Parts: sequence; structure tokens; C-alpha cells
Amino acid sequence: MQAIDLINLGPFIILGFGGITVLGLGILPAHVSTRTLAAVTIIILILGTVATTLWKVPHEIDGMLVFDRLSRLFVQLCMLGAIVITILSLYYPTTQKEMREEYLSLILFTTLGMALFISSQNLVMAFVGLEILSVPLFALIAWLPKQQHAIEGGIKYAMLAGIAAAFFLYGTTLAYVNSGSLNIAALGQSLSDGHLPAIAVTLLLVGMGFKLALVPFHMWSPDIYQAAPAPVTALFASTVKAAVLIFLIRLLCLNLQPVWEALLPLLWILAVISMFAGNLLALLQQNIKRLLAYSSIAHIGYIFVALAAGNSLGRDAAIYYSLAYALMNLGAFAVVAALALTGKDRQTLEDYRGLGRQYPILGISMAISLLALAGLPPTAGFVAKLLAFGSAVEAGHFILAIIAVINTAIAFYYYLHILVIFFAEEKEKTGQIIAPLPKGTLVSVIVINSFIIGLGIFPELITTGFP
Amino acid sequence: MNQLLWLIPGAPILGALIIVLLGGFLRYRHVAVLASCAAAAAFLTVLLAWLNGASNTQPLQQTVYTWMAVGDWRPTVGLMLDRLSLVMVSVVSGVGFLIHLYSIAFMAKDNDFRRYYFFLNLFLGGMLLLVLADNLLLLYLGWELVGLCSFALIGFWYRDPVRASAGRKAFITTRIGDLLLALGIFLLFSQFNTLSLPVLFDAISEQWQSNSQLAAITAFMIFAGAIGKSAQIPLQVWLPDAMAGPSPVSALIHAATMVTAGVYLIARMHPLFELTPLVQWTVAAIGAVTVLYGASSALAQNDLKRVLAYSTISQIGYMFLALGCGAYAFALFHLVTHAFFKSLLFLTAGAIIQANNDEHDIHRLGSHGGHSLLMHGCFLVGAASLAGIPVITAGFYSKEAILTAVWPASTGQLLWVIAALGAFLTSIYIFRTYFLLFHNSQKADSTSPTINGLMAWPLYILAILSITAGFVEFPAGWSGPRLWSTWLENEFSAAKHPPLATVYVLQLIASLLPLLGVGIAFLLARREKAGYRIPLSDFLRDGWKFDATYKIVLVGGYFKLAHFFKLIESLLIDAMLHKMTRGYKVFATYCRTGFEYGVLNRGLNGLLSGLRFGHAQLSTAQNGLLNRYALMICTGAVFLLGYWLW
Amino acid sequence: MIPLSHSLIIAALLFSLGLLIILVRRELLFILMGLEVMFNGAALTAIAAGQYWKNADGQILTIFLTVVTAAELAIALILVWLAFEHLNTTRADKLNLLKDNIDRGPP
Amino acid sequence: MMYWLSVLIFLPLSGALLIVLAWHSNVVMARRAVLLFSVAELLIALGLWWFADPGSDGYMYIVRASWIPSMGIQFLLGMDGLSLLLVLLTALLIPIAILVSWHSVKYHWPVFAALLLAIEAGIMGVFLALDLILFYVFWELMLVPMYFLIGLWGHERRLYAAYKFFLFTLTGSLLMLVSILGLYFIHGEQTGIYTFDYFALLHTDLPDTTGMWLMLGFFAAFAVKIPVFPVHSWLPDAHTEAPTAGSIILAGLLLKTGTYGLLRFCLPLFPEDSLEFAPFAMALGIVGILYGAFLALVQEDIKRLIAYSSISHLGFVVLGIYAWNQESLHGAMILILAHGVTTSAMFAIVGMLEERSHTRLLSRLGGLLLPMPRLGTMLLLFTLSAMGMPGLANFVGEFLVLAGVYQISASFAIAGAMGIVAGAIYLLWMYQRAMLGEVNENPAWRDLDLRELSVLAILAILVLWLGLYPAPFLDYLQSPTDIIIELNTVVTTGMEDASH
Repeated sequence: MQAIDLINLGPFIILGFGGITVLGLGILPAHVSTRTLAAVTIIILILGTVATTLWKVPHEIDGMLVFDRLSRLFVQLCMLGAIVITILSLYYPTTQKEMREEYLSLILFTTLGMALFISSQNLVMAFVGLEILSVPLFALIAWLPKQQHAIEGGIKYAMLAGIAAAFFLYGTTLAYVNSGSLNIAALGQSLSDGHLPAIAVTLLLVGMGFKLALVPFHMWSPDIYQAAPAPVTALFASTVKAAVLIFLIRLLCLNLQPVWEALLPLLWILAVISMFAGNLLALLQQNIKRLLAYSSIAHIGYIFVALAAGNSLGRDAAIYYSLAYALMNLGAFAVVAALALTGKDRQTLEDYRGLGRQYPILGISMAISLLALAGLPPTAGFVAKLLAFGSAVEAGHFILAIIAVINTAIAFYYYLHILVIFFAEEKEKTGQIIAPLPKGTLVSVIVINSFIIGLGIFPELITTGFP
Repeated sequence: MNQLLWLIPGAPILGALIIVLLGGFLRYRHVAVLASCAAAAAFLTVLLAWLNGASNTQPLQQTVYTWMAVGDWRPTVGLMLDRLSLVMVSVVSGVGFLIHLYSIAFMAKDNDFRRYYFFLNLFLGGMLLLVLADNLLLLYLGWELVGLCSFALIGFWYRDPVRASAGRKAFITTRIGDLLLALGIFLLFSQFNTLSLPVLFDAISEQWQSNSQLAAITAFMIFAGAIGKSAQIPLQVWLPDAMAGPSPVSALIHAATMVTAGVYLIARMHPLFELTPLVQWTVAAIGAVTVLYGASSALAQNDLKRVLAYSTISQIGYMFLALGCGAYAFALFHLVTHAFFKSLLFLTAGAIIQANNDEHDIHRLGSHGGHSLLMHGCFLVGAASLAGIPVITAGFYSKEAILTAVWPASTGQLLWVIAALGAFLTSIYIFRTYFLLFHNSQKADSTSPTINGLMAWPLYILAILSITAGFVEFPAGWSGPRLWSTWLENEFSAAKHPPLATVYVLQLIASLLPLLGVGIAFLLARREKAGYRIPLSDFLRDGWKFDATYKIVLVGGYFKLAHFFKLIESLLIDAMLHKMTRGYKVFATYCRTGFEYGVLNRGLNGLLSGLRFGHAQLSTAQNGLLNRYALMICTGAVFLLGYWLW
Repeated sequence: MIPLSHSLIIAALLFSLGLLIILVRRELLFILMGLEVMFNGAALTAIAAGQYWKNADGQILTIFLTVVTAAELAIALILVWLAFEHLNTTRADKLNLLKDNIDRGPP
Repeated sequence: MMYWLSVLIFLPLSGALLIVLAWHSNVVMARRAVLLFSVAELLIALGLWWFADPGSDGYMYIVRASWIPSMGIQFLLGMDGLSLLLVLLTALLIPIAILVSWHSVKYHWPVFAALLLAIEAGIMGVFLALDLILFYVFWELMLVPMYFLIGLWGHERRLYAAYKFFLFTLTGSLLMLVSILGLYFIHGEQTGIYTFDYFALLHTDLPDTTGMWLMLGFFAAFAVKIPVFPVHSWLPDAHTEAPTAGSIILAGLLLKTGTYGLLRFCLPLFPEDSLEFAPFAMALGIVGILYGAFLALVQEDIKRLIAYSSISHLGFVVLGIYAWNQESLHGAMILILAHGVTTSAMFAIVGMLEERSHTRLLSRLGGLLLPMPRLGTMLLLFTLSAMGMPGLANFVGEFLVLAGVYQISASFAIAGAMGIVAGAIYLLWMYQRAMLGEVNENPAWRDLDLRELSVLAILAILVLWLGLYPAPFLDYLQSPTDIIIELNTVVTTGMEDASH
């Protein structure tokens, strides 16, 4: 193992040791304030981000991890996400008191998991990453047992994630059975025409489809979104899904083209049902977290529209969409988290009536995020849709494009509904006094939304030069 | 002079503009004087035009500016003053000016004088534009403009909904004619790709041979437009109601000028009409029928102004008759004399009505109303001229000219008889009115109102004109000047007339008839006054009982006929209009309720509820049961695996 | 020397058996067991394949697998215990407070 | 000189931002600022007009900058005669909308102002953009502020109207997006150059059915906006519920973007298919004309009435566009302007009435000419213009359209002319019910004040100018028309060659 490997492993090491450090800080006799812990966490994450910039790309560590621009970009995204989550949870009224070193270290560990998963070239690595990613989430969801629904959500997620993991694992082993190697590339080379590799990939797909809340593996997502504290929801609504998507793309589009080709009709169907199910479920939903859950189901559908195109544009579209998707959801949930009340999140839409006027900055941010989700220019959401539909059209899937378009139109309905409630004049003065928002939250929200706009106006920044 | 041409329509329009812009700051006197000056300016320019335009046969022309430029088609705002339009502008601006003067005193009490003078000036401008336009587009502009002003002035006292509706009725009825006119214009445009009149006439004369179908259709459409404006059957319904407006307005718009725009239009387009004898004959026929219709209806009226309205209808019928027989010059001749005596009548009537605080009923006016000698005289002159009392009145000469010109036309004899009959009726109804008004034995002596000077002068002038205007053109076969026809001869081919022998016979009859009519009217009036307290049917019976002479029977018959016509109008035509409007509304309502809500919105809601249904179905699946979720995952997996086996 | 297919079939049976347990049992602990069984099915496959291909990946995979699943199940068990403590139930069908309540939104 | 085009777009945008950030709680400053910005915009537009040469064929100004080269998307703006006039109209109507809502908008003035400026930017972009994606971006950009304008400042059923408006237009425009992409890829495969450049895409030869489908995609978006008959039902609701400024912008500008789209994209990009489609489109136009006229007669709510009348008038525009010859195209373009001015003025007047009496129902009005002579006179002027009185704005347009259509088919022209008569009927009916008759006593009746009068006076002058001396405007329309005509002739000759 030479130096370059070490440099490239830097971020992972930093994250791993960082997590342990934070834990360690907790058991020091001297009491360390939550702020300090959070500061340390953020510093660690920033260090990690810096470390990624030192990567020598493209590079591969003997069939285990691959370092290219793709993985770098998304590792950085996950770090950013983690930073935002930390800030949010720091000011999140409910977790504020409960938030100790464990919580922060868990965030660091899931980030590590994502990083591994994103840049893994080997199924074992992927599996380990997946578990490191998801196991902390169980804990985070149920972090506040006294919270309503917390435990239920945690258990559901644990069980179902377990099942998904089992599928993923079984897929892994079958792939191994097929090719005698766990390296994706090797799997790609030794594709015999038997059903085995296909079945293996399918099982992997099930495993990842669960994490993505792809219909028909989507049932869990609304419940868990609702149960988890808003920052945690933000976490696995945004970056986790992005990470999984990237691995999916790496697996299908970069290594197993033949399987991809063969899978196209299936992806076509999955896209359609995901879009329709997601949008219809979201249409009249009154609980904002569930609504966003459903909307993200629909978005996975749009991403699959891109994947179903089966061309390079489709691949790039999917990558871009994953990024945009993560940012948009992060933005939306950041606002939800920022507006949470002590003891509970604001659940129903009515709880948000008129808040856009009380907190103009949050209001505008919410507007930007939601309009981006709705796919209006000049946001990243628009370019994402443009690329996705474009790839579909290029592949000649006019029907699919039209279906996607119709779904977009349906989706507008509920996004606008949220916004109107957000900006409607409040019926009568509600009890709570308008607390001034913490700077950190505002900064993070603004940063995210400026990313959304910036990537919408200059998509060049990331669309060029993917493998 | 060419450069001054724009002043003729321009001056009144400027006046209107000033009034609407500065009206707020001006008192009544200033506004009135301003408006009159504008009219005077126009009139003076016309006189100027006479001075150096009358002599040469070349028309004066001025292009004010290019209105619009579409590709190579550039309709201009261009004015053309040939002799035809010279006649028209003289009448319009002259009478217009007089009526402005008259209005100064007449409208003195009204608060809305600004609106009044604005529209009066605007009307004058529009009318002058109409007759001066050198292309059909500009002519159409003037055409609509005068229609608008008539609408606004009929409904001048808009707070009375009946009057407001009268204005609307007038506007919409004429708009139907205008629609056909516009279509005719489109047709010409699509054929020749120009609307400039001189060019158009050349094109027509060389490209369309006579009896060509296109020519017929176009001519008919333009004729329809004329019918609407000039209140000929079947579009005449609006004119009687139009009397809701102030009397000067009725005099100017609904007697002298606007209603004769149709006549001008046909005279202007005569090259087109001469191509299609059929349409020409239709013009004559419609004219004849209208003559009869108007005259007989007038016979039964009790409202002074309605009498005059119906008589206007019938008089314009004469002009159409002349046009139809190709006697364009005589049509114009009658147009001029009619303008004089009819506006004289209207103004006098207006004076009388105003003097007797808005009493319109001739019987009551006769019995209780007071009037000055001047009114009496003027009305008499006007009536005489309208009735065409031989030799001494202008009306006689113009009517004679028309009658003689009618005879040689196709089915001329029949038309001539109708026309003569019309003349006969005319003298009856007008003198009936006259006698009822002024020769009332049991008149309650009331203070006879006087007319102030400003109102009197126009009356004098018009009275003189309606006597003397006729002497410019002596009937065929008489020794005397024929200035009119000679002066217009290079505009229109001279009208034919039958051999002199016939002419003299016809003229004898035609000139005896009015005198006869006066006698009848006198008797009739006496009868009416006698039979005033009893209902009309009884009175008829009385007529029958009294003297069973040939004439009386005739009179009774005429009454029946007159009532029949009244009936026709009130029942058939008005009712039909009502029906049409109602049906139209019903249909529209159906569109709203049936289609708009029924189909479109319901379809939309159906879509929404469909989505909502889908939402409900899927949403029930989200029942929060762990095992269900697991099961779902398994089925998903099976489905995915199934894809490979399939 | 057992042929690969046999052990694969056994493994597949194990896997589906575990799945079946999860589907039919309402008791959280049984569900966890079912999970465990599924994992074992996967593990068995890995072992057999490793022996078939004569390389260490299979064993590595198995080790990783055991460790990671152990961790996961540990946390899951804690959650179950929490459920027992706070909600006094360990049955899956009692945990159905989180769900869509169908309410009419705006038109 | 060129960069002024981008200024046209970014000035209002920055203005909106400035107002939101700086004066989101200071009504007075916000009012001044928004007026300042909109007037500055107007001045710039006038300047461009001044320096533009009507004779020059093609585009007077072009701005071309690279934006997303990898996808062949550029920042490409261009201004020819048509867009010049429409830009002028926009720049004029926005200040008017602001002045009209000076007092009528009760709360959150600054946000309102910012939204107006945002809309202005969007509309300017739509009229200027020549890169299809850029066009689409602005097309969507102008929707959102409009949605909030209706949804937040509207009347009773504002949300319903706002949703309806948004979903209708959005569905249409998304279909257009698909068509844009289709065009992009087809052109790319043919030439190997993947670009959204309008000029490049002009000369794409499309396979028959595909071309038709793509054309329909575009047509859908524009038809919804115009709105053409079957998809018009959002318009009356939107108009009824929108605040006055909203109605003005909606009727005066947003509807125009649809017709502009037809002229700029639908016809030039797909000449053959448009020509095939023309008879249907003209039929739709006719149906729209008569249908709108019918429904206008039976409306109680003045705003609804005017809304339906706009459907009728824009029917004329569609008719003219698809009749596709000199006169009709000129007529359509002039009618776009004329309707913009006339209808905005009528909505402004209705808004003023509503400010005074808080009702839009004709049955509640009546006899208002007496207490409000100025308002009554103004309304009369614009009503007459709307009913096609010669010498006023609409007449020129309608006459040219009909004159053009007559050469295609007399029956269509006759039907259209019927529409004019119907127009006279319902408009006079409206005027009589609102202004004439017995006065409906209400203390609130006060005549126009200086602000309102000046606003209406500007529009009145425009109406007269357009009606009496449209030549200067028509000059600018000559070269755009020629281009479109040329397409037509090319196509027809091509067809003849094919037939021979």
C-alpha cells in the first residue's frame, strides 16, 4: 500500500477517527459543551472535505475503492450535508438538550458509510458501506424515545432495512457465485448469459430500491420521514439517497452496461409507477413531511426516467439529478427543521400558515427549494428535469417523456399549495412569539439555496467530464 | 385650395376635440359659439371651394397622410371634392351650420351641453369626411362615426331607459347594414386589391362586364348598407324611435344629412350599380314600397315628430326610386330640397314642442298649444314644399323631376303610379298635421310663445331656401333653366324622360294630386277635430255615414291601410327583432350553462376527482403495518425477478 | 464433495424460509430471527461459493457479514426493548400509529 | 448598443431584488422605487425604438453569449420589429399597472411591486429570447410571480383561479418543452450540431408526422396562453379573481406572449405542418370569436365579460395569423397591440369602479355617466375601440385581418364579421347597463382623480394614435411579416413542385 493510497484514503480515516474522537471527548471527565462537540464535528467534516480535494483521480485501490471525480463530488456533497445536519440539529429545539457526543459521532459514521458506499468498487465494500450507513440511522431515528412515533419508526426502519440488506447481501453472494469475484468490474466482464448475474443484480436492485424508496419498495418512507426528527429526516432524505443512487449508477451504467441494456424496459416501468404513485400519494397529503416523502418517491421516478433512456446523456442526467435532488430536499427539510417547535415538528401544512411572511428568508428559501423540486427555471431542479426528459426524448421514449411531463404538472399542484399556505396571511395571531432564527441555520439554508440557484444557472460546473 | 380641403371635415373635428379637452373650463356660451364657429369654418371653406372649384370639372384632391401601409397597399386619408361631393358638403355644412345656430338657443337650458356640442361637431366632421373620402375605407370610417354620433345623440337624455334603448336600437340596426357594406368592401378589395374610388371605378368598368354575378353581389351588399343608414324597408324601424333625440338632432341627422348618406353612397358607386340592372331595379322597387309605407304610416300618427320621421322615410324612398331609375342627379336634387324643407319642419316642430313644454301630440298641441305666427308660417312653407305644391315650392320641382324620370324605367309605369300615390298621401298627411296644429276652431287661447332671434334666423333662411331652391332645375319640357342637370352632367349621364306629350300628362296629374291632397287633408282634419272625442273606429264609421263620396271612401280606406301598416310594423318587424334578440340570448345562456360549465368545467373536475380517487386508493395501502410493508417488498422482488423469467 | 448446486439450493431455501417467517409472524423477536435466517442463507451461499472458487473472498464476505449483521441486530434488539419499555408491546401489528390518515385536501 | 437588451431583462429583476431586500417593510420607498424602475425601463425601451430603423429587415439588435455550451444553450436575445413593439407595450403597461394599484393594493405593497417587476423581466425575456431553452426559462419565469399575484392579492376564489391558471398554462408549456427537446435532437442527429439556437433550428427538415407532433406541442403551449377555444376556461376565472394590475398584465401582456409564440416559433419552425394545420386553427379562431361574443352577452360580472371579449378578440388574432398573408398578418400584429391597450384600459376602469363600489356586478351599477362623466366618457372610448369603431385602435387590426381572411375564404370572413356585430351588441349592452339608465345611488361615486385620469389619458391617446395613424407601427411590422410570408410561399411552391 503506497502513499497515494493513504492520501486517497484520507477522508475515510479522518471520518472514522473523527467519530471515535468525538466519542472520546464525551467520556472526558471535564464536561464538554454541545457547541464545542458540534464545532469539533464540523471541523472534522471540513477536514474531510479538504482531504477529498487532495485525491489523485482517477485511482483505484486494488478492486476495493475507486476514486474519480464522481465519487469525489458526491463524497464532498455528503460532507456538506453532514455539516448542515449538524448545524440544524444543534439548533433543533428538541435535540438541543439530548444531543451528546453519540449523536454527533453517529452522524460522522453514517457519513463515512456514505463515502464508502459511493466510492466502493467491490460488493463487500458496498455492503459494509451500506450497513455503516444505515445502522446509525436506526439509532438516530429513535434518538428521542419519548417522542411520539420515534420508536415505532426506528423499529420499522430497522426491520425493513434489515430485509433490504439481506436481499442486497444475497445478491452480492450470488454475484460472487457467478463470477468468483466481488469486484464489480470483474462481475461485468464475466457475464455469462445465464440468469444468475441478472438475478444477482436484481436482488442488489431490491436492496438499493428500498433505500431509494423506489416503488414498490417505498412503503416505509413516509412513516420514517414522519417519525424521525427533522434533521435526521433531512439526512436520509437527501445525501443517503444520493449516495445509493451513485452506487447504482456506478454499478449499472459504468460497469454492467449489458445488464443495464437488458433492464431498460423494467426501469421504464419502475419510473412510471414511481412517478404516478409518488405524485398521487402526495397530491392531497396534509402532513408536510409525508408529503415531501412522497414527492421524493416521485423524484426517484424522474431519475429512473433518465436511467431508462440507457444513453450517456441519461447517465449524466441521473448523476446531475441525484445532486440536485439531494440539495433540494436538504433545503426543504432544513426549513422544516428550522421552523420546528420545542417538543415536536410542525406536522400539518396548516401549522405553516403565514410563516413565510414571519420569516422572510426561510420563506424565500422554501420557495426556491420547492420551486426547484417542482422543476421551475432557473433552478437546479429545472436543469435536472431538462436533462432527464431530454435523455428520454433522445432515446425516443416520447411516451415516457409525456408521462413525466404530466406528472410534473400534477406535482406542481401540491408544491404550490404548500407555498400558498406558507405565504397566506395567518388567520389569527398564533400563540408562539416569533423567535429570532439562529445565524447558523440561516447561513446553511442560504448556502444550500444559493447552490440550487447556482447549479441551475451554471450546470456546466458539474455536467462536464464525468466518466 | 387643394391644401385647404382638410379644413372642411377638420374644423368641426377640431372643435369637438377642443370641447372634450377644455370643456370643463368653458361656460355654455363659449362652448356653443366655439362649436358654431367650427361649423361656420367648414361652411366658409366650402364656399371657397365653390368659388374656384365649381368652375373646373377636375375634382380637387388632397392626401392628408398615409393611413396605414401594408405591403404595397397604402390606404391614405385622402379627400376628393368633385361636384357630387361638392353638393353634399354644401348641404351638410350649410344645414349643419344653421342647426348649430339654432341649437344655441334651443339647448340653452340643458346642463349636458358639452356632450351635445361635442357630438354635434363630431357628427358634422364625420359626415363631411364621409362625403369627401376618396377611398372606401375612409368612407366607412365616416360612415361608422356618424352612426356613433347618432347613437349618442338619440340617447342624449340617457337617464330615460327608453331613449337609451332607442339609441342602441338605432346603432345595432344600422350596424347590420354596415356589416354587409363592410363585406362588400372586402369583396371589392379582394378583387381589385385597392379601395381608392377612382382606381376602383376604372377597374370595375374594365374588368367586370355588366350582369356579372360578382358585381351584382357587391352592389347588393353596398345597397344593403345604404338601406340601413337611410332607413328603407326592411331596416327602417329605428328611425321613428330615433325621434327620442333633441329636435335639432332630428333635423340635422335624421332628416337632412345622415339618413341621406345611403343615397350619396349609391350615387357615388353608380358605375357599379349600372352594371347590374337587377339590383338597380331592386333599389327602385324598395324605394317605391318605402314611399308608400312611409306616407301611409305618417297618415295615422299623432306624435308630431313621428309624422315627420315617417315622412322622412318616404321622402328618402323617392330618392332611392330616382337612383334605381338612374336619375342620380334628380335624386341629389331631391336630397337637397328635402334637406331644406324637412329640417325647416323639424326645427319648427322643435320650437313648437319646446314652447309647449314637450307636448308631442298634435291634437293636444292644436287644441291647447300656442304658437307664433313665425312658427305657423315656417311650418306652412315646409309643409307646402314637402307636399310639392306646384310651381311655387322647391319640393314640387324635385319631385316632378323624379316622377318624369321614373316613367321610362323598367316597370316604370307601376313605379310612377306608386310614387304619385305617395305624393298624394304626402300632401294629405302633412296638411292633416298642419290643419290639426294651426286651424283649431275651439283653441284655448294661450299665450303665444315667441321665438328668440337666434332660433328664428335659421328658420327664415331655410324657409326661403325651401321655396327657391327648386328654381335651379325646371321640369322636362318646360322652358326654364336646367342648371342642375347640366352642372352635374359629367358626373352622371342625363336622365331619360318619355316623349313630351306623356310628360305633360304625367306632370298635370302629379301636380294636381298634392292640391287634391291638401283638400282631403283639410276635410280630414275637420273630421278628426269633430270626431276627436270619440274613438277612431266610430269616427271612421262617421266618415262613411257623412258623405259617401268617392274621396271619403278612399280616405277611410287609407286609414285602414295606414293602420294596417302600423300594425305590420309594430307586430311583425319589431316583434321579430325582439324574438331574434331573445333567441340569441337563450342560445348564449345555453352555451354558458350547458357547455362552459357542463362540459369543460365538469371535465376538469372529473379529472381532479379521478386523481383524488387514485390518491385515496394508494393512501389506504399506507396502513402502517410492518408485515404488509415487508410483503410489499417481497412482491416487488418477485416482480423484478419475474421480469427476467418473462 | 457436495456439488455447488446442492448447497445453493439449501441456501435459497434458508433465505426464503427467513422471508416467510418475517411475513407470517407478528412478533418482533421472531421477525429478527427471520432476518437472521435470511442472513445465514446468504452466508451459506458465500461459503459454498468460496469453496467452489477456491478463493478467500467467500470467507472474508462471511466474516464481514456476521460482524455487521450482529451489529445491526444488536441495535434492532435495543429498539425492541425500548418499544417494550415505552409502548409495552413487542408485536408488529400494534405499531401502526404511523400511517396515512386519508383526509380530503383542497379541491 | 446591443447590451441594452440584456439591461431590459436584468434591470427589473435587480429592481425586484432590491425592493425585497431593502424596502420590504417601507411602502413609500417601495412605491417610489418600483415606479422609478418601471419608468427607467420604459425610457430604455423608447430609446431602443428611437434608434431602431424600421426599414432594416431582420433583427435590429442581437445579443449572443455562451451559456451552457455543452448542451448548446446560449444566452441569445434578438429584437425585430414585432418584439420591439411588444417590448414597448410591456414597458408601457407595467407602470400603468403600478399606478392603477397605487391605492387599491392594501397590504404588502413592496412584495407586490417586486412581483410586478419580476413579471416584467419574465415577459421581456419571452419577447426577446431566441434560444429555445432561454425562451422556455422566461416562459416559466413569468408564470410564478403571476401565480402569486393572483393567489395572494386576488378576490374570493383566488386560490382556485390561481391553480387553474397555473396548471393549464404549465401543462401546455411542458408539452412545449418536450417538443423543444425533440426538435433539438432531430436537428442534432441531422446536422451533428446540438444547439437550441433559433436560427439554426429554423432550417430543420422534419419527417412528416414527427413535425406535426412537435408543432402541436408548441401550439398547445401557445393555445393555452392565448387562449384558443377549448382550453380557454382558465381565463375568465383568472381575470375575475386577479387584482386589477393582474388583469391588466394578464390581458395586456400574458395573452400576447401566446400569439407572439405562434408568430415567432410555431410558424417559422414548422411551416409545412402549420400550413397543414392552418384550416383547423382558423376554425378554432372563428369558434373562439363567436363563442366569446355569445358568452360575453350573458355575464353579470364586468370582468368576466371583458375576459370573454378578449377570447373573442384573440380569436381574430389567431384567425389572422393562420390566414397567413400580408393583410391578415399585419392585422393580427396590430390587433395584438390594440387589444393590449384597449383591454388593459377597460380593466383599469373596472378596477376603479370596484375601488369605489366594491362590486363588479352590472346589476349593481347603472347611470354612472351622471356622477362620473370623465370615467363614463373614457369607458365609452375604449368600449367603442373594442367594438371595432373605425378610427380607433382595434378597427385597423380587425379590418386588416378580415380583409386578409377574405382572400382565403369568404365564409370565414363573414363569420368573423358576425363576431364584430355581436361585439357591438354585448359591449353596448354592457355600457348601457353600467353607465346609462337611472343612476344607482351610492355615496362612493366620485369622478376620476388626476392619477387615474392621466393613466387613462395615456391609453386613450394610444388608442387614437393606433387607430388614426398606425403607419409608423405597421412599418416596423413589415419585415417580420415578409419573413413569415416568404415561408408560406416557399412551402406552397414546394408542394406544387412535389405535385408536379
